[in-house]
Amino acid sequence: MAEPVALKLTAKDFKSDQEVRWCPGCGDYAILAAVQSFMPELNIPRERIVFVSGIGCSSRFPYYMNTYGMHSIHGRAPAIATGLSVSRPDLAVWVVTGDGDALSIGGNHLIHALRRNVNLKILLFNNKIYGLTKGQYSPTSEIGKITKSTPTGSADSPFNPISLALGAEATFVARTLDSDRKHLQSVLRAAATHQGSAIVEIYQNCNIFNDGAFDTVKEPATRDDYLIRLEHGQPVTFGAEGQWCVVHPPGGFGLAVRETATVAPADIVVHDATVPDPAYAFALSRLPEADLRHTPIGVFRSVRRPSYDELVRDQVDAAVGKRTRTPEDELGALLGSGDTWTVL
Amino acid sequence: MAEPVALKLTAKDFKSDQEVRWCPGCGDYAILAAVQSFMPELNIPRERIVFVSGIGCSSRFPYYMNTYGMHSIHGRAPAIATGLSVSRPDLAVWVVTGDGDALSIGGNHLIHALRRNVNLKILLFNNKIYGLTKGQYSPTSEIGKITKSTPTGSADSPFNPISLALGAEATFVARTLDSDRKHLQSVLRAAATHQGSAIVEIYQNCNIFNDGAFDTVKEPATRDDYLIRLEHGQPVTFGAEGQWCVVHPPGGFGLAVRETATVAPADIVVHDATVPDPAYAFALSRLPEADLRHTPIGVFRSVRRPSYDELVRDQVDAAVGKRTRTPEDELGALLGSGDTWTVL
Amino acid sequence: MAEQSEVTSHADAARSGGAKSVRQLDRVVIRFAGDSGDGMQLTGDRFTAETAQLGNDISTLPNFPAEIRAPAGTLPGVSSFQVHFADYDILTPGDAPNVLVAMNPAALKANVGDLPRGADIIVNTDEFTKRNLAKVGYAANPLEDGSLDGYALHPVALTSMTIRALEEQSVSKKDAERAKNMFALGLLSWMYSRPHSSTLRFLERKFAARPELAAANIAAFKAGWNFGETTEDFSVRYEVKPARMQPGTYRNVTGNAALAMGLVAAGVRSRLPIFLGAYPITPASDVLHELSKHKRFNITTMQAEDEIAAIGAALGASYGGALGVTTTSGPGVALKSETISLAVALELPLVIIDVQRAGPSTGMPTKTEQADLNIALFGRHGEAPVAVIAPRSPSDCFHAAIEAARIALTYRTPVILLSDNYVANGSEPWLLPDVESLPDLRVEFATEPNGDDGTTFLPYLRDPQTLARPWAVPGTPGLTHRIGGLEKADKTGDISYDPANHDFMVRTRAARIEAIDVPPVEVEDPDGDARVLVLGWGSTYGPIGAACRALRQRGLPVAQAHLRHLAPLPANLGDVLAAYDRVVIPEMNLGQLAHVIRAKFLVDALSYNKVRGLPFTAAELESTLEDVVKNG
Amino acid sequence: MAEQSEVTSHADAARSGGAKSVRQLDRVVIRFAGDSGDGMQLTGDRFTAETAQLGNDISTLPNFPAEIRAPAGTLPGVSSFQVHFADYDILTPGDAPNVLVAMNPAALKANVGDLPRGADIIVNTDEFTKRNLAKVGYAANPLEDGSLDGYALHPVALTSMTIRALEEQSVSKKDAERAKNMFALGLLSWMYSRPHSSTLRFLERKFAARPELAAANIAAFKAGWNFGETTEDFSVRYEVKPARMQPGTYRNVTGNAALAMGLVAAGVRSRLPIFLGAYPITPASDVLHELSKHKRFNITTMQAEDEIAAIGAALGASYGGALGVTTTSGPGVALKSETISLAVALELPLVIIDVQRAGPSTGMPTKTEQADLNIALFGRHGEAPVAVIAPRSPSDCFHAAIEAARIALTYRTPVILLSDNYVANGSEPWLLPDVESLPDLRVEFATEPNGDDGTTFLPYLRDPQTLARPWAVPGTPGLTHRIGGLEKADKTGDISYDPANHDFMVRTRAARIEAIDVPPVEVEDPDGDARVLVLGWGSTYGPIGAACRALRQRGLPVAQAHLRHLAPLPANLGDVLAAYDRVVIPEMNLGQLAHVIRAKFLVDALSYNKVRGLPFTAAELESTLEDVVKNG
Ligand SMILES: Cc1ncc(C[n+]2csc(CCOP(=O)(O)OP(=O)(O)O)c2C)c(N)n1
Ligand SMILES: Cc1ncc(C[n+]2csc(CCOP(=O)(O)OP(=O)(O)O)c2C)c(N)n1
Ligand code: SF4
Ligand code: SF4
Ligand SMILES: [Mg+2]
Ligand SMILES: [Mg+2]
Repeated sequence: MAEPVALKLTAKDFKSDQEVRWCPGCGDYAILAAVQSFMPELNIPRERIVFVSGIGCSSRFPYYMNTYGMHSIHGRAPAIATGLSVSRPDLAVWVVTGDGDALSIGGNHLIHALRRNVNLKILLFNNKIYGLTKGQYSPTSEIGKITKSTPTGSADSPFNPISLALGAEATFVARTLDSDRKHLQSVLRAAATHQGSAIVEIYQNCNIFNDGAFDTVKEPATRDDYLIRLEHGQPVTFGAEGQWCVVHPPGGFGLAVRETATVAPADIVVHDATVPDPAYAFALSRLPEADLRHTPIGVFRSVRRPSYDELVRDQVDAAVGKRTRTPEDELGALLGSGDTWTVL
Repeated sequence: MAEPVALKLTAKDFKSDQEVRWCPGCGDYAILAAVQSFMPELNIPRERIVFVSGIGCSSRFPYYMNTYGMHSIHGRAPAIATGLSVSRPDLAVWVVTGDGDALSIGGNHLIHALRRNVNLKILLFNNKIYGLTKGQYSPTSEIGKITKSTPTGSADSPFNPISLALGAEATFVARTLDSDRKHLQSVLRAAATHQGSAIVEIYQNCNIFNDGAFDTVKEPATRDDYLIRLEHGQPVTFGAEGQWCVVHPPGGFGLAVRETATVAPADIVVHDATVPDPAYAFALSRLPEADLRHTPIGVFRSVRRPSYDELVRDQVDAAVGKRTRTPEDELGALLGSGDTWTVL
Repeated sequence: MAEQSEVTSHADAARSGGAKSVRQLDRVVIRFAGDSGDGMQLTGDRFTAETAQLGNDISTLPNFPAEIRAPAGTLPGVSSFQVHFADYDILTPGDAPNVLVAMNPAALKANVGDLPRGADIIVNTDEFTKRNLAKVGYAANPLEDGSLDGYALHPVALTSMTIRALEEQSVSKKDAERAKNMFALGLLSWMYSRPHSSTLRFLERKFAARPELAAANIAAFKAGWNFGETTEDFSVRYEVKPARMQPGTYRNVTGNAALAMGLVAAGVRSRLPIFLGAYPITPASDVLHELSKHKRFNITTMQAEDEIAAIGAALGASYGGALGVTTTSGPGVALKSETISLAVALELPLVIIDVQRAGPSTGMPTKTEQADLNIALFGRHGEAPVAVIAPRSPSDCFHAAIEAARIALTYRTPVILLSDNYVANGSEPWLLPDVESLPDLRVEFATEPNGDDGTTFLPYLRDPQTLARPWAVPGTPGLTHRIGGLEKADKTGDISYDPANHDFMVRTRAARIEAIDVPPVEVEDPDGDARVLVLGWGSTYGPIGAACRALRQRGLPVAQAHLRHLAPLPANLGDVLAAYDRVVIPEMNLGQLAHVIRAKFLVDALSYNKVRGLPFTAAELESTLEDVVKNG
Repeated sequence: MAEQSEVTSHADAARSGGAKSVRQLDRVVIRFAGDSGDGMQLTGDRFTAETAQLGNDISTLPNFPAEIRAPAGTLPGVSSFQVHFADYDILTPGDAPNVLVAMNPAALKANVGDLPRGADIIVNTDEFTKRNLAKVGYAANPLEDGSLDGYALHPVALTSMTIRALEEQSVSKKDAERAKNMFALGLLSWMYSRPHSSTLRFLERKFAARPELAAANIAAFKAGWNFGETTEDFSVRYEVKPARMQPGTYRNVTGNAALAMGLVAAGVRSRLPIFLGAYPITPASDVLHELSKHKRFNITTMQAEDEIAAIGAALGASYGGALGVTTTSGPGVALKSETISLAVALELPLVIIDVQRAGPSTGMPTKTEQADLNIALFGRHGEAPVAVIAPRSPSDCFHAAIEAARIALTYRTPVILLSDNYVANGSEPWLLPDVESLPDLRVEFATEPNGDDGTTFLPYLRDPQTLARPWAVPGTPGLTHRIGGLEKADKTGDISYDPANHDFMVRTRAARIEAIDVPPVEVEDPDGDARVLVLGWGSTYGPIGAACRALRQRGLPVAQAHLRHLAPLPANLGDVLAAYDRVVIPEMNLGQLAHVIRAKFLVDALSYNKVRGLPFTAAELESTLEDVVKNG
């Protein structure tokens, strides 16, 4: 979608005139700033970019972007964005959603958008809580979570958004952090250039209702041993000195973490986001433990599959292309098709 | 849930007085017969069994079972059954649904029921078509499917119900065929005894709108080479003479099919439905090809996780148990809690 | 006199005849009934086409069994098709058939009750076996136990005669037996002197891929025709002269087909792409099926994962500058309610088509009803007014669809179109409109800032006439803006919690709908001496009209007014109602329009309600209205 | 005279005073306003509790900012709490405050407009910095530019005085600063002679875990109190004598809390488990939060994945023999529509609670409105009637919840309870009911076959009185049966497409609702000489009542009737309406009840509508009604 001429846009060009209204300290501010300063890279005129969101703190996002935008209703953004994207291939359509918006009420639209591979860039702000409604647990909250609606602890095990997306045939799946602008933008870059659905889970801190949910992967003390940074083509190692690595235990199932020293270099998994079989990315998605130990971030999967948009447009364009008559004549022909008779 | 005394029920006891109304030759007949003749095994009184369905040809199922039953609305059976199951732990609650009912309109309720691990036995009749509405494609129809609503071919790639269920944290996932009563009942047996959500995908032939969709895994000529019968604890081999097998290619990702002769016996995957990491079952779910070649049937995954029902009931029962006063006195105490004052 | 009251004269004509003679009739009602597998819909369609060729006026009514196929030969499996044709213009498929073609005992049992004494019954005797009779609970064979005395019974061995006729043909016995409906069609075509060339052409087209089947079906048709010619049992042949109809080219059309073509026309005349987001549901699915064939008009159809996604996608497409449309039936309308409310807040064009069926809940999916007027008018949270219109007949669906698009595009509002199963699947001859004469629906997208300062864009600055806001589609430079479901400040569209602004916006959204320019309602009162007005809406137009005519022919004056626009109501409606002593409102619900009329005009309107899943009969309305006209 | 018209006398009292003196007042309205972070809701709650202790009648109104926290010190960030207390019984939180406590410039700017001249304004001068003034667009400092002349301005350095007062305490500066709301509370408690023991106890409880904070807040409270005592600026102290109230034990209660307790009571009195299926939504979430704390009453609460699942789960639980309840607000009601229609078809008990907020679409989630009456009455496809009721005040929510349960259980029907943000978050003293006096809601499940043959079970055989069908819960031997959303045959409940049966069932479902036995509506017309009747429903009871009283006090007769039951309507309503020359219907919508009344009774009712997201003021209603009473 890159334009020939350089538009020379800056982050400022993407700030709307609306006063930004999140709680002081909210992770959403960092994400907004990261997106605004990333957008110029795409060299797409602002009017060709649309942000569609649902409802939630995160979903206020479009109001703060100086692009076209729709703050729709709870959970329905992927459906609305699908209609827009399919009928307007010239636009870059982004969806901003929260863990409740995307995975609770909006779960069905999300998995169907992914299955169809609609050309949407979906940013899922996961703060593992309902922020806007003031702190009920969400489908990504850990089991036993004590919240206003679960004073004795929640009874449902959470979704793993990456696993769910892969189970729904997603072609591009990634995870990043609100606090790591460089990484966040690298992931946005990969997502923006993907043809089809790209879903990016962004760990986002809600400092009012779920503060510190991601501390273990953010605190200097722990992050190196907890975070696994996936780099395409690189062996999957982590830890301050790369002392940990991910292997494919022979005969065993899935993937596992080992001490690098104890493993033959050849046995260390080399990350490849492009493997056709999603089983690999799925296995990666199962590495994290409850305390976020062994959380991979980066692009899990990125494969090419015709987008729903392309396939649908091709059918329509082909049919329109074959038309030889004016629309009115074609309509006349349609009305007069089948058995007709004439009264004089 | 098994009762001490043997009830000596027969298949006939489970036939309702309603005339069965499906198209002659519909796979639903075979499934109904299999379920009716399986039920007595459970030795559960009929009144303690409830079938809840949505809308679709398949969803007429409850009317034909002489148990309690609700033919609800399109896609909502898992939600309705959840409320019933959670509040009535003494009941055996079964859900009957179709590929459209469960995966199109009902997708969100299904994945949330699986995530929560609600104690439901879900039978998904997958005929890869909308039968009741006379033949539109469904979320399991192959891409390019020509139907009434897609005269030039559908543009969306299908869900793999097994992969989707695993991505949604399902604890019990299986697949079987309408035409193989023995296998169908063996899977029902395993599902019935599972604590928590058990989802069973049943390949079902719609001989009116999608006839022969599963012929390759049913025809004597092909089935042996196409079907992979999973048996817990057994090496995964198939073919008339077991000439094919499933291996875990070293270094490679996921699972693959090889000629048994070319593989060291030790390298043949031994099926274990109880591995905690769903990555294995997920890898199995990716084996089939577009023509159903290499389709595993049987129990993919069966692991124990506390059911939503148990956890919720425990919280309620514990609270009720701690109560020392009569309900009325307890209510009086509640009303009078907090700051009160008295006017004389 | 009432339409069905000619029946006897017709049958008498039959019996009275000696050698083959030809009788003139002004109208006939034939019902083809058989098993779901017997191809009765096709047979009816073909007979209708031949009759159309001949220039009679026509009205048809298919009657599908429940969605699920019942076992062969059972009552729930019976499928029928009724066709009414006449040498004058008619308004309904007829109350009672003059002729019943019954392909099996179930078909006879399910339909004989609707026949007036003296009607012709043609039965396929081959199917009257012990087993089949038992299946439907016939203790004795009705063809022999005299229970059909008083009808003109014609026993015909349809199956065996067809098989015999096709012995020479190179088709399987099964295929030969399948052709029996063509034998029946041939016989009826002969009886009523229908031209058969179009049917023969049709069969060649249909079986182009398998010529042997074409040949077999044609042979069966001819065998049936010749049987009529030769057999003694059919002594009379009937003719129904062409109706005096406006000159022009006609076709027979069902409501769903006309609706689809109306949407195509709306796209052509607005020069906009059409985006249909739909989730299949009886009886609306055919509109999706039909439109999906017309991509060449730049029409995109999407089968969404559910009704909410379907309307969401349509709304997204409208936001992008297409005409978003969604088609559904009752349960789907309920699910779309929240998104319709969003569309009201966003003020974007959107057409919501509800092909009504019998409710509540799943109800009777293949039966008709008018009980979704309430949800269309009032079924949203908050004050969320939309425009509502309804077609009155199958062909009228074409114009109703164009009108819905006109309102949606001109006023930037959701419009709900209330069709129903009766008009959707019924058919009638349609005088093809001249395409150029169709309304011009072109709209102007916003392209420039509209603020006083010449640089800012105000997405909620309204057109003083229409109160419509600018339609600024993504991709337009300089107009980037944000919209959403939270309350918006007047003009700027920014989020606003200002109390006065909210009150203003709520009233403005209501005023927008009231401001829609709709034509005055017309009153049919030929002699202008009526004191009773019958007010209707939607698919009841036919039976109400037929009843009114019948009353007038009997010298009982009655006026008829029929509403196309239910929101807003025509400006002259109040005066129209005031001009009569009594207002009667027949509805296939419990009085939903009556409720609105009473509230708005404080008129003590009389409701006549039947909620049977079937259209009104002209006869029942005639007698009800007669009562009112005579006794006030 | 109107409630707010004493304001001046009150302020005069203040100024006229010399040395500290005590003045008696009959009523006071205080508004605490500050930043979302300033703890104004807590401050207001405490002041209310102290006031309750003292035995005044009370009515409170919190005013939350939009759901999302705005940056500190901005106008959208302002949160306020208004408390009205008097020595007689009052009906509203008061139109205009006599006293405004403004913790920062934003709070002053956002609220000063509501103050009558002469009102007291207590401002926290420490917050009136250049930056903070600029934030809200104050060019000059309003405390200095004379723009507040005509008010009784009390500049107090709340923050710094609090910090100074806590120097001795072992708390951080931040925590000390945080305690400034307690300083303000102390000051106001002194001014209005409130008993403070309960507050001190409360603080100890609240900060039990951190005693140093308890000590600090208590010290701040006392500092404020002493400041009032010592400073010259506050020369007068006020007293408001206890109100003459019915003897008994009282507590202050909000509508949402009362609603939750009403549901608990329904469970206790029906001996049934309660199953609440809910999806969080403002302003209904608190009912879920509250009920989830009361599992000991055999209450199960489930936070579902969406509103459809929430009502689905509740319906499933009802099918299993629990009382299924679902709580939501407008957008959620829209989503539940299809399932409510199923519940109508299944004829099972179900309570749907809609805490209304301003719409359409997302609207203004924290603001009040009455615009969901339409969707409650008419928002389903097909003919799907349900019962609808509405509470009139915070404490009335308790009884309304029990009444909803009574109807649902007795008649096996969905019941929609229409609360709104105003009653849900407002509070008033509540005379605690005697538990034993609450209605007995026990029901009988079906346990035996009910067919004539003594062996078959007919799930749709009705009770002749209530028309309710048997509630046969799974687990009951001998009664296995199937139900569903397709049309059911009378008695057997089997799937039926029979036209006559459908008509019968549609009318029967309507008759069931009409048959519900609801108490007659009462008319308040003390002198029986009124010619004008004011008819209301729901949360407008307070302002309407206050306006009517004020008019009567001025010798202008007016009658008031307030509806709890909106479907079915009370049997005597027609006669009541007929007894007056003029009927006025004030609603916080565009006339939804008026529409129903006009349609049903053909009464030319006058609508008074304001849709501002705020409750009516007694004053506006008083002047509107005065007009009608005088000029008819
Ligand atoms: C139909 C509907 N149901 C419920 C709500 C209330 N609601 C608004 S946002 C939200 C969830 C917010 O959580 P999330 O999506 O995680 O966003 P966050 O605020 O955490 O960024 C809910 C339940 C609504 N606005 N509409
Ligand atoms: C809310 C709603 N939307 C749509 C329908 C129409 N409908 C009934 S069943 C069905 C799909 C049936 O497909 P499936 O679930 O695969 O069941 P099958 O008939 O194939 O067994 C649809 C779209 C409906 N009844 N209700
Ligand atoms: S509530 Fe949480 S998520 Fe919402 S704005 Fe505040 S900090 Fe951010
Ligand atoms: S349509 Fe298909 S699925 Fe439905 S009953 Fe007939 S054969 Fe079975
Ligand atoms: Mg969240
Ligand atoms: Mg199916």
